[in-house]
Amino acid sequence: MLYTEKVMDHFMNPRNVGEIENADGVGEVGNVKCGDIMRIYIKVEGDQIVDVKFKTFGCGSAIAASSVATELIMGKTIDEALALTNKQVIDELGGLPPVKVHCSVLAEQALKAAIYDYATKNALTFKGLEGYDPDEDHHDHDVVDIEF
Amino acid sequence: MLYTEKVMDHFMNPRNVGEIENADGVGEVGNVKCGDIMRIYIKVEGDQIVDVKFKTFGCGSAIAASSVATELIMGKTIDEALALTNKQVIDELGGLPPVKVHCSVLAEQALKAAIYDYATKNALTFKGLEGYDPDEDHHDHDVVDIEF
Amino acid sequence: MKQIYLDYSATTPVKREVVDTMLPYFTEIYGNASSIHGFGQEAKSVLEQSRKSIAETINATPDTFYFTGGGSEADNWALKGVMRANRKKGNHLITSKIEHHGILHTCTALEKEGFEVTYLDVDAEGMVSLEALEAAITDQTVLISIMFINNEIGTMQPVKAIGEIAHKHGVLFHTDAVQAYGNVKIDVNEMNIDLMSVSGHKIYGPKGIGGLYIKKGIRIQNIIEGGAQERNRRAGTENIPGIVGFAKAAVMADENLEAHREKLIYLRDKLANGIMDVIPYAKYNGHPTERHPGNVNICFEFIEGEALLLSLNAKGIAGSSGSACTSGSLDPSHVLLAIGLPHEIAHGSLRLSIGDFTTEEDVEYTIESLKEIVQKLRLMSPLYDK
Amino acid sequence: MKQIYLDYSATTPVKREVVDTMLPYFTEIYGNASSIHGFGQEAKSVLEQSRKSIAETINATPDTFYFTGGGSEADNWALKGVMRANRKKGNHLITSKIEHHGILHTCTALEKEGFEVTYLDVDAEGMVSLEALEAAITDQTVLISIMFINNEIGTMQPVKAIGEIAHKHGVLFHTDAVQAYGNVKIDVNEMNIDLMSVSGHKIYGPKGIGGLYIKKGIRIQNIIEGGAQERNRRAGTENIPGIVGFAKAAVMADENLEAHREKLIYLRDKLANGIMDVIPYAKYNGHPTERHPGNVNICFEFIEGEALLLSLNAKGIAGSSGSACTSGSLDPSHVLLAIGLPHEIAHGSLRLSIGDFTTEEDVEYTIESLKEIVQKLRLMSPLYDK
Ligand SMILES: Cc1ncc(COP(=O)(O)O)c(C=O)c1O
Ligand SMILES: Cc1ncc(COP(=O)(O)O)c(C=O)c1O
Ligand code: FES
Ligand code: FES
Repeated sequence: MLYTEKVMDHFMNPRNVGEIENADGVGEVGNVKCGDIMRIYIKVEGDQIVDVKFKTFGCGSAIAASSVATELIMGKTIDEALALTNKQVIDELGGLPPVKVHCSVLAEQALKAAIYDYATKNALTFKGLEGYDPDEDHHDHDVVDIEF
Repeated sequence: MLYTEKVMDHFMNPRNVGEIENADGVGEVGNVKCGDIMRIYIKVEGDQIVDVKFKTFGCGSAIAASSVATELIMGKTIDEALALTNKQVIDELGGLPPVKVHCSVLAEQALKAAIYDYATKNALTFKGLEGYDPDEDHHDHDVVDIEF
Repeated sequence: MKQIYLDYSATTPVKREVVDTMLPYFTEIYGNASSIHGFGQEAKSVLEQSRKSIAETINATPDTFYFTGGGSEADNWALKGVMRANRKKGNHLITSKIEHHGILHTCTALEKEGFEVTYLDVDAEGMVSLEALEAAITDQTVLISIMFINNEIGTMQPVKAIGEIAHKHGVLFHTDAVQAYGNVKIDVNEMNIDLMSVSGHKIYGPKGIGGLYIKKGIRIQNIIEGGAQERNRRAGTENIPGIVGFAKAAVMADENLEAHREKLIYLRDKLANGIMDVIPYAKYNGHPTERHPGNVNICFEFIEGEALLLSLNAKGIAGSSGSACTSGSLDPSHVLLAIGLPHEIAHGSLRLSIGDFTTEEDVEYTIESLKEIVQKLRLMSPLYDK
Repeated sequence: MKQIYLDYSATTPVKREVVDTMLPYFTEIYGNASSIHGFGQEAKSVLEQSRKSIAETINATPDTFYFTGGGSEADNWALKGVMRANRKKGNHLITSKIEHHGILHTCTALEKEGFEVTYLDVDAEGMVSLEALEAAITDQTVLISIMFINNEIGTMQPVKAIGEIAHKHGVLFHTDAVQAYGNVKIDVNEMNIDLMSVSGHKIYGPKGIGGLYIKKGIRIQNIIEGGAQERNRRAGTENIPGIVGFAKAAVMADENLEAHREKLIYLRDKLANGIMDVIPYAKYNGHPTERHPGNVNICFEFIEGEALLLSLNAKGIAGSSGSACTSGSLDPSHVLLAIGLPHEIAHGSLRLSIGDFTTEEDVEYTIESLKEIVQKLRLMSPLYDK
């Protein structure tokens, strides 16, 4: 198969799909022209992420990456969540084809964007957000070495 | 098959192979560089060809054409023999592949050369030899439209 | 789980009769068709018989049909061969924006060699404009290459009229008929076709074999040089089993053409109408009538094509998002963009292509499954707020 | 009548095990390897497994082996692809006078494109001189292409040493190994090979499939453009049954290489010695030891090759007069002329090539028949007066 069983499981039975009403932070990344948009909602209590949900317009691995990313940070502190890398998402999925690596990057970025939104609204600063610019285009299809 | 049954029969069981000692005429055409030499011997009594033999270094159809040509003129008058065309040889063989047409031309020319030899030795002239030049190169592989 | 194959435009299974015809040529009549001996001459004879059978299906003489290693090779050969051989005549080639990559990427290569290429627009239904075509012809134009039937949206071009325009201006006409051959009746003479590419594996024949029809008298360079095979025009030991299988498939397709078309059209319409009836925010692409008998191409708003395909596959249904050979690419289909769809809609495309083994139940099951899947994916989509 | 096939260098029968491996891919696992669905992914997985198997037999990594439609396409691709892509580096190519037409005619085409080609002489045994090769290298030289084993006379070149010279001068080295692969052990790394052509139908695999090894990092242009198959380098729907069959044949050949060689060498020597013992005025061509294990090439004086072949065929023996793909040509073999034979001798050549299904009785019967035939044809020949 194109994808690992883990990817297919998260794609077919995605965890944490949906929206959070009155979320504390919402982050959206991607580009409709490129065929991928990922939106992550977080609910924060204290420094803990007590709920997280996502909506994704994108390919199978984008949906699976969203699902895994939300699962990985559920219940974690903001600092822990900011430490999440796309590499972890890939590992958790049992690997992604090289051409799909950027889908995992989207997940990492959507989460960061949601936390940034929360931080901005609440005038908070986090070490993990240092140097983070929400308007930077993190979405470059060409960075991966396309191998197929 | 590449060749008709008739060709194969004359190739496998060629008629009139050999030499005639003290032949009245001998004609040789072809070119060892091209891989084909045909030599025809005739024995003449009056104006009749009473015996004819050939030796050929060449491909299957060259051998078959020699065989058929000698058979066609055996017992014929010189004038009849001079009327033999490569077309008749081909017809008698049930056809030849286009690339092999020149082998039948060789047979016609070898026979003419033998009669020319006979005519020269005996200071005779024949209508069918008018304009015949034994040194002309009748052997041009390129005239046939190679189709395969 | 039941497996439903709805990707006949990507490739077809080889029919049993075709495989059976091929088998003796692997192990018994295995000679090299260029050899003088019996093994070779038997191969040669079946080679020429196969050429004749195929030529007859397109109303051509056998000496105008050349075997290649597939449709892509035929496309490359037609364009590179004709343009390079006719440099003295001109350096301009006209094609369309919706051609298969076998044509488009060959055009790019030709541009690098210094040729000029005009890429014609198509309308919203995928049709080339005859007026635009005629207007694009210059005194440098050597060749027009317009595909017969598009592989993604199924639109069929007015080939005969295109050929007429080409000939009126002394220009050659090539058509990529890889999707058309076996699905519509083709008469190269009546349709003014000078060169035509076809491929075995789209008509229930083997992969790795195709052909190029080249009208007599056309100047064309070789792209594969070597031995004297194919009348000195395409080198390489002839793939006899492939050729025999291709010919068998071609003859079967030709003999059965009407029944095949009727069946496909019936199922296609049932599938397309079924989907459009039960799924909102969907767009049926291609021409309503002038189209491949088995092609259904639909865009579903708010969702992405790969996710759709994976979900279908999980239900045992094999579909495609467009052309098979660009999967792995992240860009939306050049064909869908050419018919004017915005990127985000083009990303949500699904091609279901019907073939000889498709059943009515397959179609019903697919409509039902698709409805569920689209619903589920839309609920996950940030773009969907109905 | 008994049929004895002694033309394994022209093509081989496909082994039963190979056909059996191919069969499911015609009718069951028939997907397009570029498709996302299960049918496609199964095909993709067996495609990559096949690539890996073949790559392993030549000690290469899978990502350096590309499938083509045969050996001729591989030869064309290697030479045209490398020369066109490296124009900035130079315009000079070195090859030999005894290459297969897949190389030689490609060289002619490249000369027309403006490239310069040096055709190296060979000695009486068909060997290229390493000194002459090195001397021919200029600062314009991009590529050396020297065949591994000659298809007519069987001579095997010192490939490793050739590669060494090439690399010493920063020149790329391609070898046409169509006759060598499966008959001698090849290690592309150890042998300094940068590109190598191989073909399925010479190693008991199917026709219409071959491959090109391209070392990593080599600049090469495509000759068949289109879809993204073969890592964007060779377009066209992958011929999965052909690829699977090729891989199976390659692995079988590799596993059995030593036994195969021993058997062939034994029978070859028996055949060659047997003929030379009983037929006078004959010349055994090629190198005495550095040669194809199954190749026997002999010229018989005073007679012509085609007549010989037809007579053999009438006795059920399938031989060849040299390369299969030039039959129909009236010129004597360029290889025999290159080793210095006069035309009339070169015309009388016979190639008998032994393979895995050849028996000792075949060899004995052939020697006997050949003796009779040569005698009969000589008695018909005006050149023979012994
Ligand atoms: C040395 C050599 N190179 C190339 C080829 C061409 O291979 P193919 O027939 O697979 O195109 C052959 C045989 O035909 C050959 O013997
Ligand atoms: C329209 C069209 N042209 C060309 C091709 C290429 O044919 P092949 O895969 O036989 O190279 C295809 C299919 O792959 C096609 O659909
Ligand atoms: S979301 Fe762009 S390919 Fe996965
Ligand atoms: S004698 Fe020249 S080919 Fe027949």
